[in-house]
Amino acid sequence: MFEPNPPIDLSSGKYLKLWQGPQHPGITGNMSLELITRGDEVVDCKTHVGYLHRGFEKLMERRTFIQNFPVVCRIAVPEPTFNEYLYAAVVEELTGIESPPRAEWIRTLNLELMRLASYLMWLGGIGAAFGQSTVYQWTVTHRDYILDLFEEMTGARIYHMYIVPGGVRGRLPEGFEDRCRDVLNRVEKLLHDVEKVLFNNVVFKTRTKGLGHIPKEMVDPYGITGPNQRAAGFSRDLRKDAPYLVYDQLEFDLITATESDTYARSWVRYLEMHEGIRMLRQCLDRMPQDGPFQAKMPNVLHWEVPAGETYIKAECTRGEYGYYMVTDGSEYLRRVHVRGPSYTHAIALMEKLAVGTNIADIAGLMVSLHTYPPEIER
Amino acid sequence: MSLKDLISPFYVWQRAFEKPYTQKRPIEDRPGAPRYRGFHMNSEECIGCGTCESICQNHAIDMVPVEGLEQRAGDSGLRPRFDYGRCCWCALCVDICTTRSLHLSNHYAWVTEDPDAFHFTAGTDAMPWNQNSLGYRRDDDYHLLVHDRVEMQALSAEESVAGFDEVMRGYTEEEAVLEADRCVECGICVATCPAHMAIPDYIRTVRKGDYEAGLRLLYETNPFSSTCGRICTHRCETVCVMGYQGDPIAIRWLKRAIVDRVPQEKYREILGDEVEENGKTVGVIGAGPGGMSAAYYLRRQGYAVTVYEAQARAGGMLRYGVPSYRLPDNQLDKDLEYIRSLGVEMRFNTQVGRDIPFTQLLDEHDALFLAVGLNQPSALRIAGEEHPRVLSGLRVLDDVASGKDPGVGKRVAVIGGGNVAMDAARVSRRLGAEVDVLYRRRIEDMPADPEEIRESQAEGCTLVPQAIPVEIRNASDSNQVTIVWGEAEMVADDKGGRPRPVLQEDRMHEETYDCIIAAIGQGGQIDFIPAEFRDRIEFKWNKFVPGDYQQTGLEKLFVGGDIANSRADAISAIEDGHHAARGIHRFLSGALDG
Amino acid sequence: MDMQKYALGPLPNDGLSAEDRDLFSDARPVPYEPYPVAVVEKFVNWVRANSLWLLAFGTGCGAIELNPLMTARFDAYRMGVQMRPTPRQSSVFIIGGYASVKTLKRIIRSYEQMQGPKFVVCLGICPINGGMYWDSYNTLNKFDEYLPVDLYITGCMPRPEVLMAGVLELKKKIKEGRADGANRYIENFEWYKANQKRVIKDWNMPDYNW
Amino acid sequence: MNTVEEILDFAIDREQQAADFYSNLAERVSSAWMKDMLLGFSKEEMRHKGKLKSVKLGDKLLNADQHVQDLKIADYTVDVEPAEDISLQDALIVAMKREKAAYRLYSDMAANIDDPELKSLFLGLAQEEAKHKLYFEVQYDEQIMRDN
Repeated sequence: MFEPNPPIDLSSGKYLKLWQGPQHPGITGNMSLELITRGDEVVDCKTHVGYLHRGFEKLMERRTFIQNFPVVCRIAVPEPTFNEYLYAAVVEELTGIESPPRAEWIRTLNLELMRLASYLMWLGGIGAAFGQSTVYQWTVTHRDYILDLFEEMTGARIYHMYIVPGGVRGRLPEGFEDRCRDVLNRVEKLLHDVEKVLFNNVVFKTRTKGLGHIPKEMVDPYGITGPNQRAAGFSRDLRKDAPYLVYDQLEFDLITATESDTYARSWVRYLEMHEGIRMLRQCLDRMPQDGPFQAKMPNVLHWEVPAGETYIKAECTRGEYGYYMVTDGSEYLRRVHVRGPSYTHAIALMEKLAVGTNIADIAGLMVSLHTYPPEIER
Repeated sequence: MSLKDLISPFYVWQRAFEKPYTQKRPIEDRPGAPRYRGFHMNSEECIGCGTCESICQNHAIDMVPVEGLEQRAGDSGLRPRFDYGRCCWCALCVDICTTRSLHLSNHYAWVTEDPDAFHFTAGTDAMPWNQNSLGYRRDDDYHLLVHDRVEMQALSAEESVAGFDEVMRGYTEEEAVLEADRCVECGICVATCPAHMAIPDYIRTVRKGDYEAGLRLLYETNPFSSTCGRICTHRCETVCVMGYQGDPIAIRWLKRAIVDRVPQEKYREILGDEVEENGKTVGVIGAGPGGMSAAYYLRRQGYAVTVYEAQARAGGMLRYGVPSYRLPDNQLDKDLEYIRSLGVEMRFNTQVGRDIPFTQLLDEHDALFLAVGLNQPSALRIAGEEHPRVLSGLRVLDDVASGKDPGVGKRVAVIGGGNVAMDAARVSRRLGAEVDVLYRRRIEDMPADPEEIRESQAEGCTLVPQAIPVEIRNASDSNQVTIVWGEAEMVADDKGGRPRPVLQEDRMHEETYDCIIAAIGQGGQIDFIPAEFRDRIEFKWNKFVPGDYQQTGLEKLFVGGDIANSRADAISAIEDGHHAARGIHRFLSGALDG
Repeated sequence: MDMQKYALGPLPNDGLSAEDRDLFSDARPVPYEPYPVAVVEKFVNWVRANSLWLLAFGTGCGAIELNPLMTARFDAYRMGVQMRPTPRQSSVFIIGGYASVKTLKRIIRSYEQMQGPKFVVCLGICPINGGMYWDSYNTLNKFDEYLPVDLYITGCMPRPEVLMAGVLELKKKIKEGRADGANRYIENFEWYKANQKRVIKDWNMPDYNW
Repeated sequence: MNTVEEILDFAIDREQQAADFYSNLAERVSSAWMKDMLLGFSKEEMRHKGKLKSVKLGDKLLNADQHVQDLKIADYTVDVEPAEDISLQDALIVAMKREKAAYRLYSDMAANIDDPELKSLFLGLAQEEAKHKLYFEVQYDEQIMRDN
């Protein structure tokens, strides 16, 4: 399991080297896989990243603490909110600022909506990767309904820049709760349809069951977290194990599976979407309607954060997402490191899982790991 | 594989009968949400402070000068220019906008083939979205700046009226840092400060706790920092951008915070005392803030400076006009001592014209700086003013400053609404008198500083606005005096001046006091300038009209201070002195035409 | 047209090793010449404008809004737009936001493989003037120094609606015969190549990817 | 004085006298800046004279019933002597009082005359003088009573 894949003699003429990506419709985001194939079987895989590298961690060292908050959300394009939350949490931890309870509820709502939107997009992706493009059409549209909610709440569809260190940037708009419930109902109805069309689909089942099996003992050494890990039978979730925000006040179940293949991972995510909707409904019902949504802040223009270091993690859609930050007491941070789950899932794990699969299943396998290349490279 | 798995996917057809998702006309039918962060708009309230520019992490905002803007105090004349090849619509600029003029529309479509076209100046360029009424605004309860001032510890009204102890106690180090932290460093104040002090820079030194650097910055433009840290008229604070949504930064108190933390003994070490003599001499007439400021900057440049002062001590109006509960003597001395320690020669009790002729000074020195100030109180010029119980405000303050009892009695009427009137009233309160302040106009027209007015009221002075004195009479008790005053109606001035009070002769009042203190204004006295020079010097009313660098038509003579400017405050005099020092240096080194 | 200018001889293909050089064409690209009859050219342009095939290459974060654009809700298909998996079949290259140096190499390769008429549309602020990553060491600030751009759509992210507006604008431009980016590329070939090679240090591909 | 001509000549003469008064005083004063100022007053009177001259040639005089604000400062200030060491404050008082006297003179003349044309002429002149008084009163308000 930990040995490198056996060396392959390309000059023997039995093998063909294939580049999948970065310009390839079956690849998630902008990365590439270097496949060695024998017939249509993949015998070796190398992952290549770096196409999306922007040097965020360096850019952040040049920006003040408030200026960093619009920057971080762009680290993971389809799922910016977790970055916003984690950055805010890290800064709050280092400065000792506490965001007020109302902000905590709004943040939770925001994160869970983001998770749902992100899962919807992923659900479309897994559908499309196995030829079920109708599901893709449906889910992307329903994700758009959630983006409408975000637009209303935060002022933007993709990069919300809403969770600011100290709280959130504004109260929820008038009538938001009703519109949000309406969207949740629609999504829930869609999910039931998707279950029938995708998860009960003989094609999907046949192709995904057994594909990309992650052995249980591989999980910890490879740093596999999130639904990928839960599909392998571990019941671990930071929302339960190290609750942050208001997760300790919400009722939800941990979803696990044991098969640890593409189908199991998909099914875990599918059930987690239902749990997400459940949590969102609780948020809407129980959220405080008044009180401050921002802590008392210093003048942010020259905000000096005391020297210190900290690591804060949260359970994002794909697993553990963490921010490690070192400050030296100046207006600029000394070092930040963003730990995204895509890094471990898409690079080392993918290289292992791809071996022995069919070329046609590579796209589906990748999607089943749910990785975002912009987050790998930052 | 079960049969269910084969059939179930056909469920997809059910959705074929539902309403399609497709937006018919997306561009027209889907405007941005009410809070959408679209393109920028800027309203007229913008004063070009540039805070948006400093917070923009993408350098998408440039402050550019805009033609045809209405000239306003505290307006830099710059407006933000946006580069939509940089902007990321985070709207931090909106959140930080000090005047709340900047906001976003919900317009979001801009497509063009020219990459250099995505520039515009918000608010002044005609953009298609300028009329949009929706879009992102900062929420009322969300702040990136601190709007409330850190209040300074002060004596209560009862405590302060009991003696001449300084009322304002100064910031603690923590308070000073908190207050300094509020500054957005826009620099609007620098343009408004008569001395153009490096305000944001010295505030930063307070924040960093580097008081020595702060002191050096202060002395670059103002050698009366301890004084100005207490009694400056702080025009800077009236334009401070933080004042648009909250309290302006306490710039004056922060200046004081620096000097309070540097002991007198360290001044020479921090600021240096090296002077390279250049062999030229300059005479300064008047040891007030203007004269001493000129003396300081001239001495720094190596001139041998002699200051001629009619009084026995230096400080001018700061010593004889400002009571010690606002400016303790030792604080004024702190400033003056350092200037004198550089080797400035002082000639006290030397009144030019009486003790030494003006022409002699003109001959002895390479240049002269004249800042004699306004020390002649204006007379009331109403019937009966020669009554012995009618005192002048300046005299009362002078007496108190020199330790004499002005003998105001138990019940005092102060006439006037300027700082001298307020000082006279508050001094009288401290001497145990009941005080009425009669003022011809409304309280909001009073030229005194607002806090002076507020504090005098707190200390129990009764302000009687719109009261015009018309006559002074003998009272039945010869130690008392009676004043007749009439109520005033305010009429607007057609020519745009301040509203004028008009006496209502049918509404007269009569009141008896132990004394009346007149503090209606003061004039200057320059009769010592011989008639032969008159034609070369320009005057308007009773003031000098100096040319560039405070120079008069008599080339060697430079003038400044209250007698040469219309603002009549210490900071303006200080700047006149500094400016004249630069002028004299240029003149004597041949760079300034005569 | 002055063909002299393009008769500069074969491309040097300096970046390739001697044995690889034989494997690649060294022919120079030639600009497109419109039909001599104006009406015909106009008609052809109309046809081109109504069948825009996008290259499915998510070069940057802008790709995130292409999903809604191409699916049911915004449904750009009704405007004659569709995604194609390979450059050989595509006519519109969408630069989805920032382009990093490593991606630029693939962008050039894909762009040159596209068959004319071809157009480049830039999404978002980053290709205009650096945008969010103006001070990053790994992204390009002004994209038009590397490839000719026919249209810019500002925003971060530009909404699908603006992308549709952009498509309409591009169609207009094509119909008017003004979308001449491809010709600009060939006419200023040396300049573009010099710029590209300035940032791509390991140039190991032919000078023009036929 | 029975004709418009005569009355205007009288008024012109009075302005000339006033101008002379100020310029004479300017010669005598010792204060450096008073000289300039008094010459300024004199010039002001000469301007008034010029205005009356143009009235003689057909220009319109100030309308008799136009309201000129009376600040009543001249009414309650004491009389002062135009001495050599006159101060700015006193010079302004002298000027206010002179204009007030002129205003009184024309008003009284208007009251004692029946011819409506001449009456309105006198009233118009009175208004002119009231305007001059207002000018000095405003200056007194601004320069002397800054703080009051």
